[in-house]
Amino acid sequence: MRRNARAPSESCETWCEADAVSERIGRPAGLKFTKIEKRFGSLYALRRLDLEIAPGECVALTGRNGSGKTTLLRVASQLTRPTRGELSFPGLKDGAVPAIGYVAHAIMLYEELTAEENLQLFGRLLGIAEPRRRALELLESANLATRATSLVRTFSRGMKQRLAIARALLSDPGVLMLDEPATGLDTESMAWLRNRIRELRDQGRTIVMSVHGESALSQLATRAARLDAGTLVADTRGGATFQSVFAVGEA
Amino acid sequence: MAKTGVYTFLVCVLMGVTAYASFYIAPTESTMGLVQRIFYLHAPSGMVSLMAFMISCIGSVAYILTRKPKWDWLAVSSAEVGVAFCTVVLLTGPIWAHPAWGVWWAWDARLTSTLVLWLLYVAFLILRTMIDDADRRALVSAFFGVFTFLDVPLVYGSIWWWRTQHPQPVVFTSAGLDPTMRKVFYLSWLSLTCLMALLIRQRYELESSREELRTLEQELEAT
Amino acid sequence: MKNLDSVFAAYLIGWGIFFVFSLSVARRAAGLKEELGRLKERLQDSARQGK
Amino acid sequence: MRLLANTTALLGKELQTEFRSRELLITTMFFVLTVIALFSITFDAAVSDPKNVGPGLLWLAILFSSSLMLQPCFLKERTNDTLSALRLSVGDPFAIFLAKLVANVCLLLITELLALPIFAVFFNVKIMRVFPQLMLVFLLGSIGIAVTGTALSAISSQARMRELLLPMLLLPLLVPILLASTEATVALLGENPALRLDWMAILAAFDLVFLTALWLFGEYLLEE
Repeated sequence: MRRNARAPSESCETWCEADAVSERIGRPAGLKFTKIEKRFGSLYALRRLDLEIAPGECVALTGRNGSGKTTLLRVASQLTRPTRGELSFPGLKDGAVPAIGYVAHAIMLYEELTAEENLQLFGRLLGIAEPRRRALELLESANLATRATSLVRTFSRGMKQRLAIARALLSDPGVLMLDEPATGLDTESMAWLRNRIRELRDQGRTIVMSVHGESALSQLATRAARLDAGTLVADTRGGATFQSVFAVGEA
Repeated sequence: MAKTGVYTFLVCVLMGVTAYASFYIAPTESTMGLVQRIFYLHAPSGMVSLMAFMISCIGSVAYILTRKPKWDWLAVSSAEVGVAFCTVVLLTGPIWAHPAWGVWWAWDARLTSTLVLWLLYVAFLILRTMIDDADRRALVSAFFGVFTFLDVPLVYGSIWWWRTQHPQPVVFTSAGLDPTMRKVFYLSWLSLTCLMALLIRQRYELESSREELRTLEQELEAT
Repeated sequence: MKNLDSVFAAYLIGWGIFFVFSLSVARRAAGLKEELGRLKERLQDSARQGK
Repeated sequence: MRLLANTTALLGKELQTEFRSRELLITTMFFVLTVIALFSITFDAAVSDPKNVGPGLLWLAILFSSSLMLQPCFLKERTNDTLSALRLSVGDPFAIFLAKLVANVCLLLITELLALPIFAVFFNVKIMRVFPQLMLVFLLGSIGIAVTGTALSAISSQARMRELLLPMLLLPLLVPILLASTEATVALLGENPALRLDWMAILAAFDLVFLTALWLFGEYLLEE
């Protein structure tokens, strides 16, 4: 079942010809955390984290609550500024920032707007070409087309999560950060999520998703890593096996 | 520690000399008489509080740009000292106004502006107690510190212009100071400025030892 | 000389505020120094046991 | 250019969400009405000279109601963490402030448009002949309130006691606006109405200073 990491040179079907969104580049990019530290007052969310993710890799991140998973994903998507250390994107000319899609615990959508209005708003903010068409296309792929004009407030947890993922894909990002995307999903949405992530991974996008131990999602990953108290403690690239990374993860 | 000791001694001597000058060297003012001597504490305190608030604004801007905690300590220390000087102005004002003009509070331009200033910076200090995370508190109060300091000239300007629109008989600072009075005034200003520097330094030391304590606690946690 | 008392009152209150401010800061600083001392000792103890 | 596009898109969203629920507007209008009515009763407007006391009370009512109306401005962005979604999508974070600022000015102007006739009736003051100049004074005053209020709403949404914090921070800051706009309104409602350019200059200076401060330092408020 384990897929080896796709060779970067392999041809890329969908995202290749997608036009670069303003200065952000849609192509997948690698990420490099060098001695990243994030301090909230006296609490260290991240403590001297060194991690490198190659383009196209699909990394499953596990660890107890409060081990720094969410902070790592927020630092990667440039929402949070590290107190020390530096985040860089090898492979891109320095300073260029790739388009990054981020899905958090919170749905990051306006409940008093309809699904279509939400996607069109964020599409226009991102400056993508024909936000209306792109919004419909993404609603289609999230099988929410029938509920396009109803308020997000009326949506179920699964539908909101699917819409949140659609929002993250608006700028056709080469890098995706998913924070425990499976929480609170019914089986039907869970199946959809697994296929969608497999499809995105096969398109060669770089994906980092935090998961709670061995689960349906973690089998999609080409690499697994575990965080504890803000530092990397196990990494399959560092020789650990998938089982060892996840086994202790639940301690 | 010796340096602070010597500096504290020097400030005390300077304050003593100023007090002596205010009471004995400066001539008694013709119209108001003895009570005018409060002027030598009241007026310079107002100016020194403005200086303290300017230092606080510099600290805030520096923190926003460099994110080093020491600038935040400077901002909060000088703001607190500024509020202390403002309180002195607001308390000595009525004590002077009552015997001289029979009113406890005179809506004189400078006194009113100092009152608004006091409200602004007490709000600044209260805001700091309302945010728990140290870095968030520092950044947010730095922004408010800049906002407040930008408001100060507008407050002084609008109240001064408002006061000239509705002139009022009671005049606080007797403009016509004779030379010796002016000298004593500058001496008092100098001594209060040195006192401000001393108090800011002392408050700053408190902040840095608080940080030291926090890092030590973390080390203990880590081992 | 009648309002000499108000001049004294003004200076008393004025200097009083400065003194109270400095005193409260000094008191808090002393508390911290003492706490710091205790923590340093505990750190040395745990370091000694660690060796 | 992208700033303008982002601001218009966000402004559309702000006004759409506001006029879809209309709660904020209705409660603010009702609050202004209550404050003006109570001021009229306490100050017995008919007896004392309404021309001088009235405008001060009207502007105080507007300051109180705006300090309460501006509370949810950034607070509602924290539900569902839509603020992070905005920060990820906009080019320049100032667009978020600018859109909210313009939306707040619109809400304030609508509230003032309702409050003015009521004020004119309660304090029997003629406003129709100076209405355009009056609107100019109210526009400049509202911009000043909205600029500082929007920035402080971003602050108070991150603090405890935020219901009390925003008015406490905002009202002393708005002293120049209160003085200048009251004096300008008094001059307009007097016997020979005159548009006081000196007070208008202070209002304009206030708006400019704080708009620039928001433009330069605003984005640091949204950081995590």
